[in-house]
Amino acid sequence: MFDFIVSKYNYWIYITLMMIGFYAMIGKKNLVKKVIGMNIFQTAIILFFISTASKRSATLPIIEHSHGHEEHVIEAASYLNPLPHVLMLTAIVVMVSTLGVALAILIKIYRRYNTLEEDEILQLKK
Amino acid sequence: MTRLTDDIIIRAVARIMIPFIQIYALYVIMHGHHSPGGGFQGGVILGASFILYLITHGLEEARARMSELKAGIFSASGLLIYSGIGLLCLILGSNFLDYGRLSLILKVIPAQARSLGILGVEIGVGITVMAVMFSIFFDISTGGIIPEDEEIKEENG
Amino acid sequence: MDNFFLWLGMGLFFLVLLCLYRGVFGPGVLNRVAAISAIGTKTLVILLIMGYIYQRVDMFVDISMVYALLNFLGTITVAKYLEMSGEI
Amino acid sequence: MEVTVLIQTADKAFEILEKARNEARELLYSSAKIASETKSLEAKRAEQAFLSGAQHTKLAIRNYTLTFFMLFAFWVLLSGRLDLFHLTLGVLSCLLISYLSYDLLFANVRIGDIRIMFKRFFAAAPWFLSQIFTANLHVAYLALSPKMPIDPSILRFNTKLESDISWVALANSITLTPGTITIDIRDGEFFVHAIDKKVASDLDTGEMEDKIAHVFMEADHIYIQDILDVSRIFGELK
Amino acid sequence: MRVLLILTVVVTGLILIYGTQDMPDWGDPNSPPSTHVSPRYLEKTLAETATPNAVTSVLADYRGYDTLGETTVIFTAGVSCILILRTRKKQKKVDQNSNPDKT
Amino acid sequence: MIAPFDIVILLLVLICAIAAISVKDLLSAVIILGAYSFLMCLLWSEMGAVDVAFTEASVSAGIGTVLLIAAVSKTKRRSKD
Amino acid sequence: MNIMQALSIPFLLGGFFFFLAATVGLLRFPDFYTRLHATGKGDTLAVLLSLIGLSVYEGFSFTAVKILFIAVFMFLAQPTSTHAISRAAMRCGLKPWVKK
Repeated sequence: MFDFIVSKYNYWIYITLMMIGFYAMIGKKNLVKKVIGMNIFQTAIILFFISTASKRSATLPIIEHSHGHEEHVIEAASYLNPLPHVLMLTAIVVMVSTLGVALAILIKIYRRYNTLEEDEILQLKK
Repeated sequence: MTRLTDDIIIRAVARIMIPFIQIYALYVIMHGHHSPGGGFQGGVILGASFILYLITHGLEEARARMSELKAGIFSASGLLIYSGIGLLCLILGSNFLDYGRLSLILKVIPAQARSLGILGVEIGVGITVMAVMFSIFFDISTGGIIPEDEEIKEENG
Repeated sequence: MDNFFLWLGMGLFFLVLLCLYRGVFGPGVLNRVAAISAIGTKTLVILLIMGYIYQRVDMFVDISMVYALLNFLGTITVAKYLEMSGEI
Repeated sequence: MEVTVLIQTADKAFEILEKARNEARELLYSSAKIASETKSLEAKRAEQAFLSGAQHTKLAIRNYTLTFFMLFAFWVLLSGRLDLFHLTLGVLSCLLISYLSYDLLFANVRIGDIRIMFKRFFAAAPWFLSQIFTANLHVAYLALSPKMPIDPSILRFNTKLESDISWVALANSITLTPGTITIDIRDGEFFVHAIDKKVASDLDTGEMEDKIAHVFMEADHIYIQDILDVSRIFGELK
Repeated sequence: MRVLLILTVVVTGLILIYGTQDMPDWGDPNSPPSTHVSPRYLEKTLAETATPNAVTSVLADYRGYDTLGETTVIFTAGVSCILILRTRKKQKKVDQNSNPDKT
Repeated sequence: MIAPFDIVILLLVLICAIAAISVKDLLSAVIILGAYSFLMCLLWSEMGAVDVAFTEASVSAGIGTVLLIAAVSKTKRRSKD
Repeated sequence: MNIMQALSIPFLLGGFFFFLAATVGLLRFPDFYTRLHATGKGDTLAVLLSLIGLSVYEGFSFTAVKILFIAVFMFLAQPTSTHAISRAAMRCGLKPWVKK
């Protein structure tokens, strides 16, 4: 049982984090709060991906002692998995640009309806 | 947010820091091979240096250094550099973005040619990311309404 | 020595928790900003300590440098916003 | 032992040289003042415009090269790789950055003084470090003592410093020294928040201001500015 | 309403936690993500691309087409920000008087 | 991976996330989100993903917080919930 | 453990002590300006001592010099951000706490 908790607890915390973001997205009325919730949701998913890359007693995915002798054999098990890092690295920058677009749309909404609360906007729209 | 204020201390410190931030950003772009870093990170830091200038020195001076028009041109040209390198590989007779063929014109072994191709691609990515980050911040902080020069002067004075 | 770094890191995390009290409950925006700036400096040191635990500190020093160079941008922006709007 | 004696003698020689130079400057100043008064006003103005333009270009070139070398030193330190390829990349990126922002780093500093400035700065650094250390002990004592003996107040004073770099130095060192932080600057007037009435009186002695004026050569400022103008006119007359 | 929201969130979370039972253990060296393609990248990166940083070589060389797409996404985000917010200079006077977004 | 650091940082991150969505003042929420990004960067560098941590550091310190503050300055600051 | 590593331990512990003092000050002091006294001074010296300790542990290399440069930038940035935020508080009209 203890082994089960130790090997799985961080997945549970990621899911809790994701659910916090999910609650902010569907439960909060303010649009900026929704954007913040989306940010938390995205980071939770990125966190989940990165955690699949980790190996016990492995070092960073940057090959050591590279200068000079390129012949020595590289043990893949002693380096972390680089593939999730690559996918998530681009995802973070894309996250920021989507944040920018979301904020731009938000400013446009504020100019038109003069409020950022969802229920007020829905009333004004009728 | 983009108005000029009388904060002499903050402006002077920003003036001292900005060249170091920029050279650090270029270091990050160029040394992505041996240490963490690369086009995305360096581009963001380079954009942040221009944002720091915009916040501390006001809209008018910042537009003389980096205007929204320049940002648009840069963001397109970085993407063009990226796909241009890919196209060069295609012209030299291999697949798109297969930098091994660049050894024909660079006169090095294919592994080194791949390394140089990665460097070129990183530079393109860095330029695009820098310009886009600056452009997004410019639009959001001004609300998209760019005042004429006289109006900025009125606002400041 | 590894254990020493581990305990030092844990102590710094405890201090981050204490600062986070001021960041979460602290009355007003200004106290929060002061707390976040303090957390930023602690982050910088913890990153280097992690580098020593991994024994690859030349990789971690770059991230630390980013925080040293860019951490005051957020504070300046908040200060400017407060100055423009005029309300705390 | 011998080294300290050597340094003392060198310092003394430097002082004597400086004194002689000051006297020569005053002599030049008086002579050139007489000469410049005889000139007609318009000719002088035209000449000044021409010369200031030339001086501006010269200053820009100096700024450019100095920024370039400073950034290149920083690059070498960051990079740590001394092969030809990386050094070439460094030269290219330093050229780019010094083209982009050559007017930022040394905007209000007279280039010729930098060597003396560095020397004086390193001479004054231990004093500042000791001040910072006592400041931290003070804060630690205040924070950890159960009674917390604080009595805050805001005081303000005028400064005689002129350039913005020395203002930065003064404000930052006020923030780092015991019991005081700079909270505002309006029209050359510093507003300082002191945590204790006792430390507030320490600031009134003006020791720190004098030190900073010495480091950033504010005291020599007026003479040097005049000497620059005068030597130009003097060369023209000759 | 609020009860419904919290119920939705909790049920979704429980389903996801049930799903983690089949996930590999945290830090397992033999987990599926690190056994198929990434060992090849790690072993060949120095010989094929002369780049010690495996992340950079995968980012820009092995999966360069992917990164081109990501860069295009960022560029599109910048362009769409301009299209959403920026107004032309000539129309500015009119914009301030009447509401610009009604049309 | 450094296991003792992992659980501590995850707890701190949870505190930050809950605080960020429950504060009524939007500027405060943005600032707490900045602390959240700091802790995220620590978490990723603890897991060994140095490049991702680098990206998060530069993005959060340079762009993210500043963008959100600019947006708040263009719209309203107080929120109802 | 060689002599350099042993030498770095007092520096690191001193840095930790000043961090602790700054944090306790941040929690205990009565108002915003006095809290800035704690963070503005305490963190600067604590970072300096910690970074000196870490670079002594590293020995003589480029990395050690880089670590010291981080301290230089912190010395520029930390008092400036303190000044910026206190200036904003002053302009917004936040009254300082006075002893009764």
